[in-house]
Amino acid sequence: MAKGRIIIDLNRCKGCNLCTYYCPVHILKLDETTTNDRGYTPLMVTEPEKCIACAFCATMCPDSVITVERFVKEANNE
Amino acid sequence: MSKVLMKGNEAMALAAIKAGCDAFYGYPITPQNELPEYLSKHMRTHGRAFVQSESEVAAINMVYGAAGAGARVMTSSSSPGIALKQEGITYIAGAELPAVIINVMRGGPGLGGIQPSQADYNQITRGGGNGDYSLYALAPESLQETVDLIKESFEIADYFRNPVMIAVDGLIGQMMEPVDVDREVKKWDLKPKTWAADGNRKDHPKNIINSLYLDPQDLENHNIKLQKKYTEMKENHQRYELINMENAEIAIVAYGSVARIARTAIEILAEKGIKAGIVRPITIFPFPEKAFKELPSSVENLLVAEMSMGQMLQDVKLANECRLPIHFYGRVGGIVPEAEEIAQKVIDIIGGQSHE
Amino acid sequence: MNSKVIYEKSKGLSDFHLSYCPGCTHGIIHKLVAETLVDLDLLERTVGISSVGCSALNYDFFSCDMQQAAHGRAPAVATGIKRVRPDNIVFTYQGDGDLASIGIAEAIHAAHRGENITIVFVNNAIYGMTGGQMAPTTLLGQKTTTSQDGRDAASQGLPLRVSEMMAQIPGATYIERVSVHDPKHVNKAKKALKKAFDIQNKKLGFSMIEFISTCPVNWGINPKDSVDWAVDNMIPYYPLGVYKDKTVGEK
Amino acid sequence: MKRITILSGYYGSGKSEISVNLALQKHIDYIVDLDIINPYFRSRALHELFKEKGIKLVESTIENMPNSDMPYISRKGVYPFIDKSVTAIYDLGGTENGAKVLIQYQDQIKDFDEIDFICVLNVFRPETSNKKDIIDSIILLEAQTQLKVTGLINNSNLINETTEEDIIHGENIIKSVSEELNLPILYTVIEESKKKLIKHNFLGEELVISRIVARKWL
Repeated sequence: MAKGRIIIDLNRCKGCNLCTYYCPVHILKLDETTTNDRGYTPLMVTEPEKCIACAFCATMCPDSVITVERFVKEANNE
Repeated sequence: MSKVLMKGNEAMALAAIKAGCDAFYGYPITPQNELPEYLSKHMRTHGRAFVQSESEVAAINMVYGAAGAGARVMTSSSSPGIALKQEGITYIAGAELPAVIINVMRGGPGLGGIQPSQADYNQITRGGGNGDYSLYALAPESLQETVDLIKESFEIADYFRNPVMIAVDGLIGQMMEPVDVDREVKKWDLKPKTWAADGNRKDHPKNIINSLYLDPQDLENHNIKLQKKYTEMKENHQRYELINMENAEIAIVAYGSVARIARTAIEILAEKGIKAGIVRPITIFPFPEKAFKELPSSVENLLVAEMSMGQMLQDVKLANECRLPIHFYGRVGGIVPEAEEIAQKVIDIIGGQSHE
Repeated sequence: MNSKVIYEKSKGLSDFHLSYCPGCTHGIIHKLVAETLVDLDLLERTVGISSVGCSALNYDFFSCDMQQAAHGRAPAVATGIKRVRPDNIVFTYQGDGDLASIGIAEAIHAAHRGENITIVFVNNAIYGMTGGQMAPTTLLGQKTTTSQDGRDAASQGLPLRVSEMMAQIPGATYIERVSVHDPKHVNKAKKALKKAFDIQNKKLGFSMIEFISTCPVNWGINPKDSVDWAVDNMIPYYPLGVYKDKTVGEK
Repeated sequence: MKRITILSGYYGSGKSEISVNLALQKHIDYIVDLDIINPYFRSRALHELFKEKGIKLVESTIENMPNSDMPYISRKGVYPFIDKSVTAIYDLGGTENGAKVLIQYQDQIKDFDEIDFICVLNVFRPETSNKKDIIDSIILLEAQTQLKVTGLINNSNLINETTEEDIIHGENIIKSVSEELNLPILYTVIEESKKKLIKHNFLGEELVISRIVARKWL
């Protein structure tokens, strides 16, 4: 069960691979099937359900491409 | 306030304080040291900034920063120090920042000497640093005029968003003269500095101070815009004085201290029955070409007198447009021409013995 | 299920795409500076100084007021601003060519005067922008376009340890060397920046944070291997740590 | 006039011009120019005149390098303190900073009875325009040189624009200093070209000077 998810600003990604290097659950890779507006092969998530929302990928991203969300239990309904 | 007796360098310093100069950054060099010395004491008591920097290069870059933050800022130096400041001066001009730079000239080239000179004329009027830019350059002849022009120069710098240089030689820095430091000077129509990168984002969108234009077309456009400013200076802001020109048979072209000496020379000549006038450039950039169009038809010769090997001579030739014969008398190395020498030169010219 | 954003692009950065090569850690350092200024609520009264080098264009990247300085002169420009706007936060962002070579005098004397500014110093052991020439910080044996046989101590000197040198200056308040080679160190680096800007905000004087950074393109290795190269080669010669902290007594 | 006269004062107060005029008028043997502050307008520039008049010149500069811009203090400047048969005028640089060079001769300055240490004052210099500032400057001067000031000179002037009233204005201020510190006004200086306009009887000896150091067009 995923603890969170990442949102990738695909057109800012330069495909540098730093995020994939630091992802502790190895669920990131470059999408070799496509290129973004600026010609880079952008990042993709292979197994989103494994995401632990550690934000290592976003922390190491030089181009601030990644937004990380952590899932939280729903608060008591009013 | 009534007049006080001041030394040129301290009068210039006081003028800056009176003009609301917020900051002074400089590095010691003879013969302008009394200026920073005076400010080191008095800027603090006025709550203004004073830094003796590690070098002229650092000083002018401090000027850039403070000017970019919207402050009124000044630096001073002497010829070799001004050469070092050229790096920052071209950045200031390129980023369109106002600043006042005082150059108390001494002899060169190289380390030269400490005695007075006007051999920075090219360095001042031809930009000096890299790129197509110009300073508005004022060359006063007396302490009163120096004080008045320094006070106004902060206004001029703000108006054009361009560095203004006060070009005096060591004599003006070192001489004593009575001055009224509170005399009113022209106020220019100034707009608020909404462009300043002053760290006040609450009041304005992000501001950037920059002289980098990587796109050639942008850089060309920027240069065209700068040139318009220099054209405006040339068309509307030339300053000069014509002295004793009525029926004069010769006009001595001289600025700063040499104009002062020429005033004595024309008295000597008058005693000998020779009528000589003076064209005194007050701005050396823009060069007062208009003055030469106003010369009476009685003038048959021009004599350029300066403390250089003839740097201003080139501008006089251009302004003269091949109308009158031009002669030259220059002393260098820190030697100040005597009034008698200039008078003798005039006598030689009129007797037909001179050639340039 | 609800979700909460735990990491996003800092508001201290503009929408410009950073001009750095893929994987260059300049970008990480940029966002740390931006995040820190936002976290401390200083951004609106900050003026940053861009220098010359790869970071020359970063006047577009930060969302605070910016001034672009001549090569090496950023600390002088910062001094000029800070002395007339003492309540602003003023930082310079300089590479190793800019700070350790052409601007070493300006850096030393800003520290010497105890200017209340912060220098962000990025050490990647090479000149990036001009095409991979030798920097004062280039490691012994490291090949660059101007040390093609590898840096040689006899003719090119030993690499300059800037933090150690700056820590010797009596006027400096806080000097720390950090690295951004993994998430743990990135967080540590951010703490150092926070401390530096906090010192400035409290008017306690000069601070400099040296960042061990990478230059994948000029080093000729990929971004992943570059961070490893920095860890294996740079950090042993440029040890991380606090070199001076006057706020807890001098070391 | 005592055997040795040392002139100090704020820079631009007229020390050099007074030194040279005094030396010529009083047939002084030595003029010792210890001005390390000013790069221009120093009495040493007149070495040819002194030679002609038989006045020995000691310069605070490296010998034969008057424009070296280096604050070199010639040891020859102690001769007049040692040789009791000669008279001398010492021309110091401006303010207490210019006067501090005297410390270099301290070991030979012993016989205070034969030394006049005079403060030259021009109240039109903004830094010495009132009683308080003048007294403060004298205190600083004495602290820096470790010598007692023995007299004052009223050289209040606005160069070419000087009027008799200006000199009287100066005298009034300097007189208040004189009374407070119990120091005599030894001379009142009047420029030659103004002499015929002066009716007032000034305190101290009237010293009529001509402009020798500064050129006419200045």
